[in-house]
Amino acid sequence: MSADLIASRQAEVIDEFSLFEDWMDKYEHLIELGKDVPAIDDARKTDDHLIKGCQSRVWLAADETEEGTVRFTADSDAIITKGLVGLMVRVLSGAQARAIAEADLHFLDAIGLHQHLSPTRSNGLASMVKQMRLYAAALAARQA
Amino acid sequence: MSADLIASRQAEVIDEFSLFEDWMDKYEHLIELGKDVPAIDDARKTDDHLIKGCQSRVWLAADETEEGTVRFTADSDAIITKGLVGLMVRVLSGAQARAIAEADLHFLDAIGLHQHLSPTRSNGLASMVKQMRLYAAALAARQA
Amino acid sequence: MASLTLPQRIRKEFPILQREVHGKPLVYLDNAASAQKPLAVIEGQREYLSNYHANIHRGAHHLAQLATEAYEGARTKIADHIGAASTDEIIFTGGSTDAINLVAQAWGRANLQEGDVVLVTQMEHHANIVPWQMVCSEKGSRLEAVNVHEDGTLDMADFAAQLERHRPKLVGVVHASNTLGTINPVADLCAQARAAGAVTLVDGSQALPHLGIDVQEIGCDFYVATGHKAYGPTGIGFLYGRREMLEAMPPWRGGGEMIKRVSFEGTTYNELPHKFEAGTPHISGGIALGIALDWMNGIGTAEISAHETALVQHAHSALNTLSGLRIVGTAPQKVGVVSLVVEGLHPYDLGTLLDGQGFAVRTGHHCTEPLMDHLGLESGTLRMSFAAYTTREEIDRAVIALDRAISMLR
Amino acid sequence: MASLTLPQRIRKEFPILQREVHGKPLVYLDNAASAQKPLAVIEGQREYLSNYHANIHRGAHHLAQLATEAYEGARTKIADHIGAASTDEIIFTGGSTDAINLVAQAWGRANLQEGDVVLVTQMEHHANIVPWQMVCSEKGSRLEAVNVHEDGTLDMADFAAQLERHRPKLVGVVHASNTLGTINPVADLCAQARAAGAVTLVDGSQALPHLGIDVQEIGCDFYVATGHKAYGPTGIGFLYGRREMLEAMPPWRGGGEMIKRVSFEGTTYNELPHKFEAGTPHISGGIALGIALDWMNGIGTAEISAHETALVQHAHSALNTLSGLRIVGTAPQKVGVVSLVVEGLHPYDLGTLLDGQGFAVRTGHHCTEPLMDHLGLESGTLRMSFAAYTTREEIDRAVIALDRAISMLR
Ligand SMILES: Cc1ncc(COP(=O)(O)O)c(C=O)c1O
Ligand SMILES: Cc1ncc(COP(=O)(O)O)c(C=O)c1O
Repeated sequence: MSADLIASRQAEVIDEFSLFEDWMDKYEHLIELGKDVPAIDDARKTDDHLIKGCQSRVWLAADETEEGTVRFTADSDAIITKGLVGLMVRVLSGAQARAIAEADLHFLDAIGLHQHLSPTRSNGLASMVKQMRLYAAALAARQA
Repeated sequence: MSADLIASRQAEVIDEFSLFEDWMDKYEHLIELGKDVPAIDDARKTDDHLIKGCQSRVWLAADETEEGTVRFTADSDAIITKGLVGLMVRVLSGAQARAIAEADLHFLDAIGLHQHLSPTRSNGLASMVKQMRLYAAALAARQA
Repeated sequence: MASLTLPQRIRKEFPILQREVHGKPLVYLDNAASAQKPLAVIEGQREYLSNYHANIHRGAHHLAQLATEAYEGARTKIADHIGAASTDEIIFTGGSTDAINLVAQAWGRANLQEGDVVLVTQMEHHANIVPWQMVCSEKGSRLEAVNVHEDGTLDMADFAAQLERHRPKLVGVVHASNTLGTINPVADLCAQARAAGAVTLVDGSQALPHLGIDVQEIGCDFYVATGHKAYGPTGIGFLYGRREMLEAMPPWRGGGEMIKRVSFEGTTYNELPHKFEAGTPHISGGIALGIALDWMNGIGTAEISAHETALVQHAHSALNTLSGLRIVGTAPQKVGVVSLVVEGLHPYDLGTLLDGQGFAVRTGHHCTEPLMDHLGLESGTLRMSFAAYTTREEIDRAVIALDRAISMLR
Repeated sequence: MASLTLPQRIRKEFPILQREVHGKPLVYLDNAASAQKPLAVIEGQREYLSNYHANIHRGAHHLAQLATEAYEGARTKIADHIGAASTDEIIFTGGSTDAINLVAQAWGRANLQEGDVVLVTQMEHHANIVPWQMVCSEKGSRLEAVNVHEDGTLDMADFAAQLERHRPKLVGVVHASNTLGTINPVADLCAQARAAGAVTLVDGSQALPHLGIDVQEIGCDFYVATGHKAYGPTGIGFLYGRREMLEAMPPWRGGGEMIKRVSFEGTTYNELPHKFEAGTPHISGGIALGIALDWMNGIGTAEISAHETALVQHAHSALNTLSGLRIVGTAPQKVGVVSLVVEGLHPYDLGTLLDGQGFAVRTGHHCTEPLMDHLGLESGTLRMSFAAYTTREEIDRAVIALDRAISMLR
């Protein structure tokens, strides 16, 4: 089950972040995570894939794999934003479209990054999550 | 000297009002004073003689007497406003135009009616005083 | 606690009610002009300024985050309080006047044309008249007004007739009259107006502090209100607009916040609600308005309404014992507003002599001059207006004080 | 006392400066976005709400009198502070943005015609661009912008050339840039503009907190500023307008207060300044803005300016020790604003990592997108901005924190 997959990955991330007491250490880790983001094709870095509402720019693409799951690729011109994308991709990529669309993403809260979900936060994590769900929902609709 | 006349009348009013400790007694007296206001001719109760900026309406006229002094007549549709007019007329009427134009009217302060001088006070005492001075200044200019 | 009256429970929360005026205890009966503030509002504003003030929305730092969350949280409270479908439909404004001007300018200038009619009522506040006069005169449109009966109720037959006759583009009506107290049947009025093809605006300035409000039940396109009459701070109010209306309107004020992208070649505007909110907003005011609504909801608008209805009834009977006194506005449904005149006496004199006894009331036309003209009340009225903290005893004392004033003037 | 520095003397008056952020002491370097408030302002506003709140101007009762006197007293303080000829020339607004919109709408719509030009500079805040774009697009007028040099100074030759070429109807220029810090030679600019027949507007949003201002020396027709950047509350600001300009302008917002007489047959407008102030104003904000000016004048704008100039110099040299860092805006005359970029790094990342260390700075375009485009700074800058309470030590610590952020990101 994809929902279980998302849940276990969230648990993993929460575990991992629990090691960092200090805010700065947490961000150091986030920066590391940004380095592993599966890169979006340069050709796709167009306005179509640009997420609105960010101070930094984020490009995001979603593709259906042969197994019918969703694969995200992304990039950002800001490193921390990329870390946040990386975190989202790590939790969601490879899950079923429907599971992504409906996922209960409590881990951001648990690891103290909840603040980034505020719609007014300039990195636009909220817009990012919304866009990921929208892509997934669109795929799920096509699959149904 | 007219200036002395105004000064001595102010002293008289201050004396008189010093009898009243209570706000309401003071206003009772003010209401009485309103009854003695030399009445403006009904024919002159036109917009020309209406003072602007009052919640209640005040009509005021100024005439030169044979002795070259100024005589005020007035009316108002509100009794307290009329009392305030009465007080002003009592202090200023019969003085020389120039003296009125330049009078230092400290008595309003002394008897605790200063608040009525605020330009925002709806009875427009400030407008009234201004109008009396304007009339007087105009007469003084003609006399000069 | 249950046996305590509402004022007994809450008066201690209002520091100003402890003060004296001219050596007498203050009795504040000028609530329709502006209500006093509970400690929650005063302290909430202070807490904001002392602890988490920052400019909002674009800041990535922690204080900006806290301030933004609180301000946007207040928007959510407003949306919930009046039953809006979405927070996007709530635009913060400087007050009701600012909100109506926004509609008159943004919607009106885009939609009104020569010969069009805007229909309001004779009991509107100047805030719901002058903005329409201004845009009508620019556009060659006409402003018409529905008749008000002697008792202060709206002439429903005239309303229907004028709808039919003028086919107005917009109907603007006050939810509750600040001069007469009359509560208008706004849901009914909006339904009729909508059926006649009109856009509807309800001025809820006096309703917000007194009544429960549900804009979807009312069925209006626009609803405006102001914070300072509803136990909130000055300088803040809101416009509710149905999403489709707001989406279709051009922005009114330009500047920061309301844009998506600015360049000298061309500028694109932000999404709702920000499209209508240019510049740094009144952050502390927005937050404190949210607190004021929380405070009201802590009591419950039903209890506040019931309390004020009882006060109005009590005031009516107590005042009717004074000879020569006439109550202006005796509609069956009223908010806590009692206007009156005394035969042969100027309201200003009465107001002044009440002030001398510690009573704050308002006299004059209450920014409803056309209504005063219509009712033949050239000098206006004396108005006592109540709030959740007003007591029957205060009203009784006001009646005695009024009696004394009348004797002094007669 | 004289041996204490300015911040040492005043920091204890700012409760927020005692707080922590993410477990670290707050270092607030986002003053150009909004300044923090001294106790005098916070308590002044509380005192008003606790003790003498009432709606102003029309009320005859004692509280209304007190509130009116305080509010009008604040108007006098503003007039005195900026050297206006009369209090009638001071219009309270919701802020700078609101004030510029007032001019753009009331003056602009009455005076701009097809083919007319409004001339601003490339360093204007969106608040001094978008309102002009809106009215220009309505009237078929054009908005042109004066070039800004790489160092952040205004291109005076281009200014003269564009004046000559366009003969603009209005010239709008920022007194001090919120992004670059540049203090523009506004008296000179206004003199040239006036000689070319243009009306002049100066955006003093960043000047009010930092500089002494004399509108008659500047010789402008309009001057705007906002309270929250000058130690005052949110939701309040002002427009100064030369009397003849304001007299000739139609009102903008309609409603209560701004009228002399309202009837459905026709309405006449009130005198200055009320003609431009519709509705219940932000009373507590106006009063507290007056207190903020008193507070500033208690120190003296000269001392504040000198302090901030020294801070800017200190910050420039301290920051220049970091490799790959470039300061954006190195005009000889600056207010307490330092914008910077670090090669290869996104300002947003730097800002976030500063926030994590307790430093509040701002990143992005600072509502000056056209300037950022012009300077080729697509991702904006990181901006540190100072106030009277900012210390050299805070700047030193910010530089260390920035250094750490840079290492983490490289
Ligand atoms: C130079 C400048 N002009 C205008 C404004 C707008 O001020 P407000 O947002 O308070 O209306 C600002 C601040 O945001 C500014 O820095
Ligand atoms: C019915 C009504 N409408 C509009 C207003 C205007 O509200 P504000 O002055 O807060 O804009 C008021 C209050 O003055 C009012 O009572």
